[in-house]
Amino acid sequence: MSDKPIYMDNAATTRLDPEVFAAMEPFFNKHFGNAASKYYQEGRTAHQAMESARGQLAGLLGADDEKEITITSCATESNNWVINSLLLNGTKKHVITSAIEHHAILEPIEFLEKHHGIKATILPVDERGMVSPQLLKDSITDETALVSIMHANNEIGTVLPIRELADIAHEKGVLFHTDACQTVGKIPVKVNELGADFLSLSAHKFHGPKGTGALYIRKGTRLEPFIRGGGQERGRRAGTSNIPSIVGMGKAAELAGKRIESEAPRERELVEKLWQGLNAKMPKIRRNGDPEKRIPNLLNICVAGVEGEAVLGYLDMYGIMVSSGSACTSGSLDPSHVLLAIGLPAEVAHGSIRFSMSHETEASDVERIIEIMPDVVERLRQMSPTWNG
Amino acid sequence: MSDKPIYMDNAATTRLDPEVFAAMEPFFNKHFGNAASKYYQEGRTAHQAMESARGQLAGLLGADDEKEITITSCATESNNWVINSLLLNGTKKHVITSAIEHHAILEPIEFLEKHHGIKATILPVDERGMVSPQLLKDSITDETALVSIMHANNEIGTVLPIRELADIAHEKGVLFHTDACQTVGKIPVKVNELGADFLSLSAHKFHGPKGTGALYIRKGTRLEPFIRGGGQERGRRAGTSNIPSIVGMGKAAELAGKRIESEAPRERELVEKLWQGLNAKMPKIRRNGDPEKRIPNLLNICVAGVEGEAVLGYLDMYGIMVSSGSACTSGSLDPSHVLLAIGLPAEVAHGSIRFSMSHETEASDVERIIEIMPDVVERLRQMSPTWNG
Amino acid sequence: MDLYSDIVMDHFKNPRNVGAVEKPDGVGEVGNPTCGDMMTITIKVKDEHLSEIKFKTLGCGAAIATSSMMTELAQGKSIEEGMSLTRDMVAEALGGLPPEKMHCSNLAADGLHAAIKDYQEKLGK
Amino acid sequence: MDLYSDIVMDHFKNPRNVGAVEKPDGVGEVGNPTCGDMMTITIKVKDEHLSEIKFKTLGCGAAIATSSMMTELAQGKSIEEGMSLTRDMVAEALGGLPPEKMHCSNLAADGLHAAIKDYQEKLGK
Ligand SMILES: Cc1ncc(COP(=O)(O)O)c(C=O)c1O
Ligand SMILES: Cc1ncc(COP(=O)(O)O)c(C=O)c1O
Ligand code: FES
Ligand code: FES
Repeated sequence: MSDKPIYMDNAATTRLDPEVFAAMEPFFNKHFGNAASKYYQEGRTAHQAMESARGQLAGLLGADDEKEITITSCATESNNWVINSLLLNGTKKHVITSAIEHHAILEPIEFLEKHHGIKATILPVDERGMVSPQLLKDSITDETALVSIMHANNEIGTVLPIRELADIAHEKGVLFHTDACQTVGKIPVKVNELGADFLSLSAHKFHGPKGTGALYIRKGTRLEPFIRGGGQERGRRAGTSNIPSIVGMGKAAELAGKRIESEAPRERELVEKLWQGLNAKMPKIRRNGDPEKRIPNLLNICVAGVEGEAVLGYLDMYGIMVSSGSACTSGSLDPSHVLLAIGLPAEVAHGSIRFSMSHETEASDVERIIEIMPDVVERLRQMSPTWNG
Repeated sequence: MSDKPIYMDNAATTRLDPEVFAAMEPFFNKHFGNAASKYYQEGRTAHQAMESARGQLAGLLGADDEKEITITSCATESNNWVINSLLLNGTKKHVITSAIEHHAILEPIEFLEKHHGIKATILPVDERGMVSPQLLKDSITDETALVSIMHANNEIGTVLPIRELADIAHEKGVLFHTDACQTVGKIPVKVNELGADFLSLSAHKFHGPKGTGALYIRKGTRLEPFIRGGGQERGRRAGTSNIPSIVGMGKAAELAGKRIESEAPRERELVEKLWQGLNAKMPKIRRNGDPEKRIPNLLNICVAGVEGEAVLGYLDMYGIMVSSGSACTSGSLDPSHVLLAIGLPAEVAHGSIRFSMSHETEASDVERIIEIMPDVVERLRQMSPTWNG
Repeated sequence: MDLYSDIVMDHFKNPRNVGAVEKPDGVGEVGNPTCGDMMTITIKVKDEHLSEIKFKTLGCGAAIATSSMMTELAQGKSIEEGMSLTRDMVAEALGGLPPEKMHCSNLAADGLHAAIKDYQEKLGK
Repeated sequence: MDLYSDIVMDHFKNPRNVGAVEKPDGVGEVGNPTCGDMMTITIKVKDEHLSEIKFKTLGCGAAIATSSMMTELAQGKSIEEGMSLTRDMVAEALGGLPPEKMHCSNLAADGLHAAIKDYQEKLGK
């Protein structure tokens, strides 16, 4: 066993970039002022730092105006905000989303369905995780307030055709939201090319700090605040501004923007290498998600005859950190709703393993996994009553 | 002009304690794992750090069980959560609060009143900022879902009789919430002595990080989640856990707990010294809030013949940072709702200045303000058409 | 970054023409202490020109700076020129004001106009 | 902090008695691959005692460790003792299990009981 840990769970969270940390540091106990306290210098220093971070983020997203960026505590909040505000406060009571959304979309919708008379259409996806544009079109009614479809799925990495879907919504005068947690910083995410009215993101997915995210709100679009009680964020999101984290999110956005062009093809190649290597050495594995339309840094496979959590546990002994859509990792009985939605039988889905990379991932990490993973799987398969190897 | 800045706006936000920062640091880019990823070591390390921070906070509050602490992004979120969950989801549609609450209580209530058929009773306060227990008793109806009264007011520092008020609510079977942002870490705040069912706090008010807070939820009390979509916080608040900040909040709670006993009397004395010093040198000033039942670190005065923002601007030139309840600092026309609620005429309220101290405040800071403030006020009074000095 | 421009800060810190002229030919009182801002402008007029202008202002930094700048702009001008002085001219001379302060920046020009009208009414009778 | 106790980890990493006994006297199959956990227990019985027990398990770390521990606990015991082996006994021998894993910790005892019943049924006919 070597000592160097291999972190391949960047779709869950990423390491705070040391440059980002350096940018944040002065705002912890040197410039700690409240950005709303504009009548003394320290408050203005904080305010300015926040606004220039907002500019960095607006830049990454190609937003027309920095005012389109509202800072939140995370993408989960951003998602809840859009869902709740549009469906609880408006007159239209129908929402359309997809079967592979993050729980931060599905759960608020379920709750509103159950307790507040909202109607929801959950669009199915095909075996690659794609939503049918025609089905979206057919599902929109006069009652539809919002369509919310994620940009890329966090488990299988499929990138959905947001532009096409947003255009369909807009043709019928319906607002469109996209959860872009898994694409921001990984592939170019330009709000005007995507055409979404709202876009959610979380800083810790692209080497920024945890507990900070944003909601892009297209100019001219009304959205009732979700968290009220202060003038922060131009009255859109109350609460004392988290300056160090906001500064960090801005810096992370800037760094991600600079890296994307060289990183995306590099990680795509590493993912390919990992898949080829594993597939050559392990029988009966399959790859999930769209082979082409996908984020560059993610590989999701199903391994027959084993259960995901056991694989994670064995890999952990080697310092290899990955994730699984197995039910055993969530303490429930059903495996990941995403894997079921793309049509995998539960017994197959239980054997899923997700590898997700970042700019820190090295070719040697991939090689090491190719070396270790087949042994681990072989040991578990030898214990398995469903494997006759 | 001396160079050392004097920060006397600790009721707005506080400096992150260097010890707190030191506790947080390893979790930024060394132990950056997702606390939900319990199947590898780094995830468990994060989880454990979070739980021990929760324990530190539960300790400060004297909570029976750490599970009573749910971490949020700030007190504003905690407040919005309680208000929204209890009033939007339940069958009872009446809420009682006070006229001097933070906007993070008043605004969500106003919104629900306007758009969701909620009824609100806003209890007046007397000239010291006290709520009448009898009036609370008389205001509770069969429809009342919640009473929310702050522990101490953030502008005038008055500490309200939460125990008595909570008992009244409970006698009638009504839930009780208190916003304890200004007391936690400054005076002993023990949830079982206060008797509240819910209590909001924000870490940055006691030298913890910004963007992290908590809601205490008494065991056995049901509260629908506000932000949904993940199993974090035992299903009560979704979103990837902000480990560095949570660790910081825990450490800040621990440090505050150790300091309270010696700090409260020290700051109380400094506040007294400041008041005596200013009062001796400046005619026509008054002190606001309850003279006895108040947090130890806050002095709010009204200075006749001047407007608060102008005072702030002059003090800023000397590196002295304070705040004001003047309308000019908020860009609105009406001065602080709190100062109006305690019966100050608007023209008096416009001249309010708030000094708020911390363990970092030194006697020399107070002396310097006593030296500078009268000159500043005198200069402004000389310009003022309402001052005949 | 500053909330106010350097010129505003200069006029706020060192306001020009504070006080009241002796035996004023015109007095303008505008604003309202309830709103937190109040201004008294006193003028001396010689040959239909503003020979002396002083102000007293209760209000924020912007209110004080606009008062001060207004007295400088109007100094020596004819009363017609004085009447056509606008808040935008004052704001511009100050290098701009934050949007939320446009409200109180009205006061200075209003105060001057009121003082001139007062002078004219006194003449009229 | 570990998710699992040291004993669980030891049995997970180095499970005892993996496989299938030859010519088993009883076979217990429990669980369901759809639920992610499945177990096959095979036993040899000599003089109404469990002389050999082996397991094959598809499932999480807890499922594997409970299977392994169960085979050790039951080894050499009488079939009555085997029938009275509970999941709590297995969990206790493992130094405890996380609450969300109590579900799969059922399997091992159930599997043993099923294998013993299978043996008894075969005898019975
Ligand atoms: C697609 C997607 N949406 C939302 C989230 C929630 O992000 P956060 O936990 O930072 O709120 C995540 C990550 O967990 C995600 O991958
Ligand atoms: C009494 C009170 N409640 C709520 C808040 C809101 O805290 P935060 O801005 O951290 O959400 C504050 C401080 O701003 C406060 O003083
Ligand atoms: S005097 Fe109130 S905003 Fe200027
Ligand atoms: S086998 Fe699924 S929880 Fe153990």
